[in-house]
Amino acid sequence: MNAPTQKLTRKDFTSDQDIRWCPGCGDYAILATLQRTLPALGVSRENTVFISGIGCSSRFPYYMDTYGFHTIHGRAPAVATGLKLANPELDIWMITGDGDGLSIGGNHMLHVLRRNVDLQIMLFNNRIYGLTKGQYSPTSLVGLRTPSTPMGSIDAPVVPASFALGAGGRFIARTIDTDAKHLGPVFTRAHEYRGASFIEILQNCPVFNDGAWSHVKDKEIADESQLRLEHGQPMRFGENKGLRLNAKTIELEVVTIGEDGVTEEDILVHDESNKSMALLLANLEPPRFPIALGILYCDTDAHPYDQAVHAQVEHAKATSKVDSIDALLRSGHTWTVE
Amino acid sequence: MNAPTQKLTRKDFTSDQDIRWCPGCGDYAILATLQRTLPALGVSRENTVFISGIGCSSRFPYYMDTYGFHTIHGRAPAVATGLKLANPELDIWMITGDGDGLSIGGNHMLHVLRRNVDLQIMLFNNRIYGLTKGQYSPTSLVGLRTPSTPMGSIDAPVVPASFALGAGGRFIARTIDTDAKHLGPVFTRAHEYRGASFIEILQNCPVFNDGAWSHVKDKEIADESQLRLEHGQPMRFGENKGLRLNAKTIELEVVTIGEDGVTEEDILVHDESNKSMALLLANLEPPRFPIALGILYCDTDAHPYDQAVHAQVEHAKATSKVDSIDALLRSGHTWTVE
Amino acid sequence: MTSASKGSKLHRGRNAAQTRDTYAYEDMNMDGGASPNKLEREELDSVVIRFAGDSGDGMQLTGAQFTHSSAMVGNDLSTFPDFPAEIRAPAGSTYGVSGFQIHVASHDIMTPGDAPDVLIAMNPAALKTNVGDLVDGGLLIVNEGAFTKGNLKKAGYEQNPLDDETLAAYRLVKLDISKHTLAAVAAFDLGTKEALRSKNMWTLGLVLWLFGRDTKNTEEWLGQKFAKKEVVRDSNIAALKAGHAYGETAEMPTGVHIYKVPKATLSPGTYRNVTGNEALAWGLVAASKLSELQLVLGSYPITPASTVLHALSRLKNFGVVTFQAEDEIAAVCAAIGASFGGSLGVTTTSGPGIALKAEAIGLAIMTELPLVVIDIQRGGPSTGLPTKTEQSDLFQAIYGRNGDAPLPVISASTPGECFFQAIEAARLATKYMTPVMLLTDGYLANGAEPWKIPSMADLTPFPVEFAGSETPDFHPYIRDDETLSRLWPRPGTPGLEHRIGGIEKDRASGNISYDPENHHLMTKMRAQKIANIADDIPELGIEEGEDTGDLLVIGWGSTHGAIRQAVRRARKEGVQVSHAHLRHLNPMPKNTGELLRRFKRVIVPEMNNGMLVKILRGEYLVDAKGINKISGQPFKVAEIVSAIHDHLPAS
Amino acid sequence: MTSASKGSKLHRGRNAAQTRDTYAYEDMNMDGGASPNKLEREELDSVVIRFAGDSGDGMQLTGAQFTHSSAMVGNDLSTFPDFPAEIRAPAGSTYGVSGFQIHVASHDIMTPGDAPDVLIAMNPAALKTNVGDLVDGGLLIVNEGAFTKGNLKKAGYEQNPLDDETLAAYRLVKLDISKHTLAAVAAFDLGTKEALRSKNMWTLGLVLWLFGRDTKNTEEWLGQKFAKKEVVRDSNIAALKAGHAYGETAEMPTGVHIYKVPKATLSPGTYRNVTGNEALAWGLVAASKLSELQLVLGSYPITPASTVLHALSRLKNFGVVTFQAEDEIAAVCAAIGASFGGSLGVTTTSGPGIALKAEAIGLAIMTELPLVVIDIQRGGPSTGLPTKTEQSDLFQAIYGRNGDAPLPVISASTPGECFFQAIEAARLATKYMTPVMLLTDGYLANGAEPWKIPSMADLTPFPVEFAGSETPDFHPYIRDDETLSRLWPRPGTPGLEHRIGGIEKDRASGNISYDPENHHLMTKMRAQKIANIADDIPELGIEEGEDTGDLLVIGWGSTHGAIRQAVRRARKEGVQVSHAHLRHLNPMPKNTGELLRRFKRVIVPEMNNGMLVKILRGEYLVDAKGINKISGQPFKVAEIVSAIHDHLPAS
Ligand SMILES: Cc1ncc(C[n+]2csc(CCOP(=O)(O)OP(=O)(O)O)c2C)c(N)n1
Ligand SMILES: Cc1ncc(C[n+]2csc(CCOP(=O)(O)OP(=O)(O)O)c2C)c(N)n1
Ligand code: SF4
Ligand code: SF4
Ligand SMILES: [Mg+2]
Ligand SMILES: [Mg+2]
Repeated sequence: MNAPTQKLTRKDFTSDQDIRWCPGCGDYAILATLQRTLPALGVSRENTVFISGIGCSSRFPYYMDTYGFHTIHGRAPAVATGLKLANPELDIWMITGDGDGLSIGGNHMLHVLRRNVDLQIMLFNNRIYGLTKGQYSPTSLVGLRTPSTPMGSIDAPVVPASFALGAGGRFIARTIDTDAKHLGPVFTRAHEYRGASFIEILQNCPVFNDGAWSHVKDKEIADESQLRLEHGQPMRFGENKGLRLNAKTIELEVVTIGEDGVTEEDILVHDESNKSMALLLANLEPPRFPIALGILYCDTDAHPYDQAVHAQVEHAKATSKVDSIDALLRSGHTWTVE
Repeated sequence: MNAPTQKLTRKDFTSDQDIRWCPGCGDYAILATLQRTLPALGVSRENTVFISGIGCSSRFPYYMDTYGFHTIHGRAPAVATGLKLANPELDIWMITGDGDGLSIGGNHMLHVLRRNVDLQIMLFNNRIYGLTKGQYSPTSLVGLRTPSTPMGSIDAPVVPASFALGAGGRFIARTIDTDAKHLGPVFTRAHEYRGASFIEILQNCPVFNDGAWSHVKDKEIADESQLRLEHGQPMRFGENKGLRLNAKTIELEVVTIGEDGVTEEDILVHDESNKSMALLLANLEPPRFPIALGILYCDTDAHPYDQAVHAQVEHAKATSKVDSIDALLRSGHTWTVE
Repeated sequence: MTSASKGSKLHRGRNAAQTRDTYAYEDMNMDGGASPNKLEREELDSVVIRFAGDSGDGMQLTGAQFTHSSAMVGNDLSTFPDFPAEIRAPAGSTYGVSGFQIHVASHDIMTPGDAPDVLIAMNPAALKTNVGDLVDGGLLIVNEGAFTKGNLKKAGYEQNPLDDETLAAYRLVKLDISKHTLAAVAAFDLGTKEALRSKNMWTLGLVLWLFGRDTKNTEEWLGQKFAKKEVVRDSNIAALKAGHAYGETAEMPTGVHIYKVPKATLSPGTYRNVTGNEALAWGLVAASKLSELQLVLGSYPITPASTVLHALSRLKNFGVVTFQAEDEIAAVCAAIGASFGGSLGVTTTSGPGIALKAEAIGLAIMTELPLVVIDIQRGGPSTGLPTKTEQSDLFQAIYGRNGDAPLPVISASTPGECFFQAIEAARLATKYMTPVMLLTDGYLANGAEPWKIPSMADLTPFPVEFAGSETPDFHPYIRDDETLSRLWPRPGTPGLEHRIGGIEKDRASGNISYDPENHHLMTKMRAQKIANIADDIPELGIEEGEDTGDLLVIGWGSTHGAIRQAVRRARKEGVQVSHAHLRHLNPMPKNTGELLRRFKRVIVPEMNNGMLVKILRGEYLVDAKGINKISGQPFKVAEIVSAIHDHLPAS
Repeated sequence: MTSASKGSKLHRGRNAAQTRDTYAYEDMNMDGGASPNKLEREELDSVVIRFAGDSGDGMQLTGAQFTHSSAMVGNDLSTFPDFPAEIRAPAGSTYGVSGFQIHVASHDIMTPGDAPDVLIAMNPAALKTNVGDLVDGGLLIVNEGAFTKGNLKKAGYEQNPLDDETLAAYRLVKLDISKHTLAAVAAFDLGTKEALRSKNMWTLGLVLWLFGRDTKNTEEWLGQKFAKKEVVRDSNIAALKAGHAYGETAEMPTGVHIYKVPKATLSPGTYRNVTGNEALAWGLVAASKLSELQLVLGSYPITPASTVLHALSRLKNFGVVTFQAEDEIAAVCAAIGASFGGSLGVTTTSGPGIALKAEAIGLAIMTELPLVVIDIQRGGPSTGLPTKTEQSDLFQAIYGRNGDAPLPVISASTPGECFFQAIEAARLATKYMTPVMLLTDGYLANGAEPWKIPSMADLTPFPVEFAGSETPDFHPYIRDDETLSRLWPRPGTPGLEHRIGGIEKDRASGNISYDPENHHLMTKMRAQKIANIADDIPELGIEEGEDTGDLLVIGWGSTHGAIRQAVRRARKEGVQVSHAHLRHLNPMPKNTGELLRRFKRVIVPEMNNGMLVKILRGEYLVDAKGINKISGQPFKVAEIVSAIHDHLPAS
């Protein structure tokens, strides 16, 4: 990526379009944080591209003064993959929702993750279909009453991070729409990562699913219900709680330091590169557990797909004996009529 | 399901169609074992339905003298879901391949698993596209040269069992085409399970990917490279090897009983109902590890989707005050013109 | 065409062909805006009212309630809700304006009216985007309280239009509705934001007064709706009554009079208002009853089809199974699976969803399974104009699949007809073992009309007979000689075990067949089966006019009302023009070609760039001409009248 | 039509219209099977040979090698490989029979021939499924060694047809090819199964002898192919030579003579054999060069399109990026993403894949991005007949999307033309910023023809100019006045940051717009842009005959050869008939209507149930009639000749 010629500001990344989200929508906060984060990443506007599907969240590209493509429902990963293969120099952010990315687009999400295409994938999880006025989504909880589930949903929800890990994702993070201090650094880490970085953002839809995350976000309980992961640090939360591995059940358990002889030593230390740990962390949910926030998993050994694709192209160019199309057409058996 | 009136035999489940697989194809063995297993399950032909997508494996329904539907590429889970919702009495087996079920059909697979529709899902994994003559599939190993990857595949493969667990699958098994003694009981267990039972079958395609599983199946090394899971039994394999949990790394490690002070006690005992264990087992692969075969995971707490759907219908029928369509049309505001 | 759609504003006086569709026009048009100061009730044949406000202002609700009250007093009516694409656009923005137009009349009408006679504008943005449509001399009620600097700017007004000559052509009534509302609900101790929520009810109260109606119905409805939220109920009722009282007591400015639209003479019966999507859902349930089949809906939400899914989800008590699938492909495949299982498989969507379902619909064609596919069309291509109406999926419906893949295509012309066409789709699907495509559109989906409620006893049942265990020499492609329809053998039936699939099958055994001649014959057979349906549907009749003449206007779908009104109007002017309307689009009624040829000229108004017209030309070699409007808006009557004049043969 | 396809067997003598397409017929037809005992070389204008055997018998290889050797001696030729749908059907089954037909001639030919003059049947199943096509008196060589009881039963023979009168109409040569092969390779110490693999080479040797050719070329080829497997190479060469020697030395039965087909007079140049899919891949690479764009292919394997993906995967040295996506939707979306990024996005598939891509193609239409979509048609609907050819995706190509969504549709008529039409597709896509659909079919894809290799220097470059940073008043929908094409601003260009998407956009700013009038105008604009292409393509010419007359046969795609031969033949008989062939199907050449109207009658042969014919009728109001064959097999020349006779105006 070319370095921008002069220092950019938030304004440089703000397009002239009126924002069309509902007042109070969590999407505003995410937009603002990203617009503030990009200048610090030293990226240029012209090499930055936002690719989205369809949904409220997928309106995001219109508000960024960069290149952008608001595609069709569920297909952003495929469009983004093609774009990255066409020009690996581009810095691509993919925007999707829980419906766009996990319902109609679930398959593309699976494959973009396993291929490890170098993109930042931001999944705005409001546990609802916003744009189509409030039907339940694949992350909605069982029992949710919506226009299409008047007697309550009966579909067990997908856990985005677990799905992403199962799909072979190599950078998995989770963060919160309105928590700019957490969101910004997660964006920065995702951007640094060369490969598909998957970020689930817990987002509030005040119109159709207000408070879907209040059991995690509400000030009074945030401390007890959020586990803020830091690589190399013990997994502590709340006043003096922490997570410990129960080696018998291979499950994590909540313990209190100072009680039952538990000491700081017993608390599991977070290791981003440990997939087993990530698998266990991904599934934790209140009320039994805090929800794990931050970088759940980051595998730096993997290679981005787009690089490998172009390496083959370069290798073929360097080694092929057929050096022109005329030669290609004449390779193999030919004969001449005079 | 109605009990069949008289004892059926393998022949009763064999249709009059010529089998159109290549000689030596692993699909024959799977077919034979299933045809032999069904009579023992006490099912009737008329209530048994095979639903498949497209691929060599998906020809399966034609050879069963039951009801069958050879649908379109990747869509068997959706067709099967609709069928099960229409008639929960039917006993449905879904047949798919690694391409059909994990490439084009990956999204439907995700959702049929998370919804836990009561089906037996058999994924014939030959790590190749057989029917279209040998292109690499989502389970092909990196480096595989095929007509579409002449310089070798660069896509990291999906591990079907890991994907299925990430998708929220509740019955996950793995078995081998030609190992009738293992295959049969796995079919039986899958059939018993009320919910979506996912069975990965390691299948050989002698024409386009011969020996894809020989590092697992070959007689000489089978003992060392296969971990045959049994609920409640220590995970032993080979002459005196076993798996132990390393509580520090939360990873499994291969140990030898009698060496370094390792005893039988140290060996992890398989617990089908433990999801954490299943997550760790799913990823094991030779040469570092044996591959885990048998029932990796079975969650008996979950309810099948089709039952829940019909429970709502029944509840609505029982409680609704609008008891006729005439009444429905006249509910709400009406007025009369004379 | 769209430029003409603004015509009503440009023309004054009595040139009916170029003005809106009410007879009230002359009475109301006050030269230069001056008007007699009469407050007495004015009797009118019809009036068009439009409510316009911010998305948050509750205009849809207000409109719906006014509709209801009009129905109760016996008017004929037709409505046109027009939503913004955004869920909640920022307050005050022009693209966040939500409108609801209603046409009330004492005679039978078919459209929501070309241009409003009365416009209620709740804020500057609503004024800006709607006032252009108001007829000259029309009554314009604005909420002065919302004309703040900020709102004016958001609407793009440099200065306040209430203060200058901008609105001189209309009878302007400025009221600070916000302030009046706050006063009306002061007793309830609500926050300002909360209190202002009742603005729409205050406005509704005023408009009800304007039409000489009381507030009883609306009070009842509010009582039911907010039964458990007393404060909300009571404050809304208070606002409603205050608005009504204001009309009665306040000194109304010059030019405001009470409208009275007498009862229409409708045919006797019990009526209700119904939107197309409601009627559709009910029609499907009725079809399930008439066919004695369980209804299984596979659907994925999409505007403007989602409300059918919602409605059916609430009808589980009729044994309806609804399945919100992961995407459109899964939705149609689940419906196909259900049909294979012996249920009535149905799938509902809009254009982009149909595109995704194309491959699976081909599977249903090949396996000859019944399936009802409903396309509630919206503006295209691609995401297009999701909340706007269009008829541009006709080609896709008839032709949009790989291979020779014919299926019956039918359409609904009015909201109420959606009920009957849902039944017709199911009848054809089960009788001919085929997927059937039913086309409606966003305009029918959301528009309401008074609907004479049918009785189930008057509808013809078509109970399905499944193949029985005893079927001799059974195989799944045994056909009925007459319908060419294959058997429907239901899994679970002993002795009928069989396999089907998307590969060509032998006509004799039903097994896979790659035989060339067989494929030729099976392709012909599938085509013939669909073509034969022409013998099973009514001939094409004339809706209005003679069955021969100078000009035939032939349409399909939701343009019905506009075409019919236009033809009526032109005939009143002495033009020899007739109207025919296709409800079966593939195959078409047997007499279609013959009927077309009985007219010197044929025009085909469509809300697309010319689809039916191409098909008619190719099928019947008639030089039909297209009248095309692709603006996401229904035709105005005046537009079609003007097209009629343009296409009359030179005499 | 298909019943006529067996005609050549039923009719004897000289009724050319009803027999196959060779002039050798009379020489070979021996009354009642008796034939002069002459072994001297017979000079023939053309001969049709068909190799048929088990899938495992290597018939495709044999056919390809015979093709090659025919090309080397200077014959014109045309081939038709016909695979079974199964990968490896069980040995001996009728559905596992694989065939390869080749037509060699001393004049220019365009089809692989209606019916074989020579049939080689390697087992009973091959005999059973193919002998019906052999002309009466044709030469029939069978591998007697494979006529075991088991094989006879699998083929459905009650008794051995070699032993009774079943084959009396043909000149039957029974040889135990299996035994001869085993003997020939005895020296190599192979297992029986291994040894028998060379059966096809023995047979090829014999056939080469029959045509008076030596084995040199084939030996060379075997040498290369099995360079690293010496035993395989040598045993095959031994079998090949043994077969040749057998012909030379063995006492050949009555009726077998050596065929000599003299050189054709082809226009000077360097030639090669090329299949349609090869030519397509090369054409795409050439287009990438001519446009100066990187080629990015997004594809998902599907018969018969996969080999284009394979071919392009091997051409990475030309900077080609190939992406085997997870499904067809991802494939087209990746191509669209690549086009957005400034590459030439291409996607290849067959009918079911096009159905899945419909929604995304609409996105490319709306965002006006270049995209080449290639549909290699196969038998439909649904999974249909995957390995057979058909032209039944024409409707889908032109109409199969939601909304008003026009795009250019072009087609290729011969394998070699696939090269040029791939370039034409790319030219139109980039010049008009639009997806372009290119239709070929299974017959073109796999069939080979000698192809005069073009030079890149003779092709016109069309380098793409991206919008530059300096574009004044930039927005993405700025259009070229003439082409109406929008700019192509490439991400990475400073100053051109912009957003596009599938929602309707303002014609002036490119921003989202829900404005009704704008949508109308943009829909018209998109339609006009495509319609204008008619000015940029050649007028429709006449392939054969005059440009006016009694009857015009107009076709498109791979029926070209059969139609042209048929028209030639009918003209020789004195019929006033001409042939025109559409390569641009949407829009059509400007003069199409005018040309059609210059003929009294118009017929349209198509391998579908009538598609182009409907479009021509609707577009030009000409009473064209369809000649339809939907059997998964190409037209025979005789079928079209017979249709010509049927449709001549009464004189
Ligand atoms: C093919 C297709 N199907 C359906 C839709 C309708 N649709 C648009 S957005 C959406 C779901 C949005 O949910 P989500 O992705 O969670 O985004 P949110 O609006 O909640 O941000 C749906 C069903 C569509 N636009 N296209
Ligand atoms: C829509 C569509 N796309 C592509 C194909 C072509 N196709 C048929 S089977 C197949 C893949 C088969 O692979 P897999 O599922 O692994 O089955 P296998 O043949 O290996 O048993 C493909 C790509 C198709 N039939 N339909
Ligand atoms: S509907 Fe919900 S998610 Fe969509 S913009 Fe409004 S608040 Fe945000
Ligand atoms: S191609 Fe492979 S998977 Fe398919 S039938 Fe043959 S051996 Fe089996
Ligand atoms: Mg959402
Ligand atoms: Mg496979």
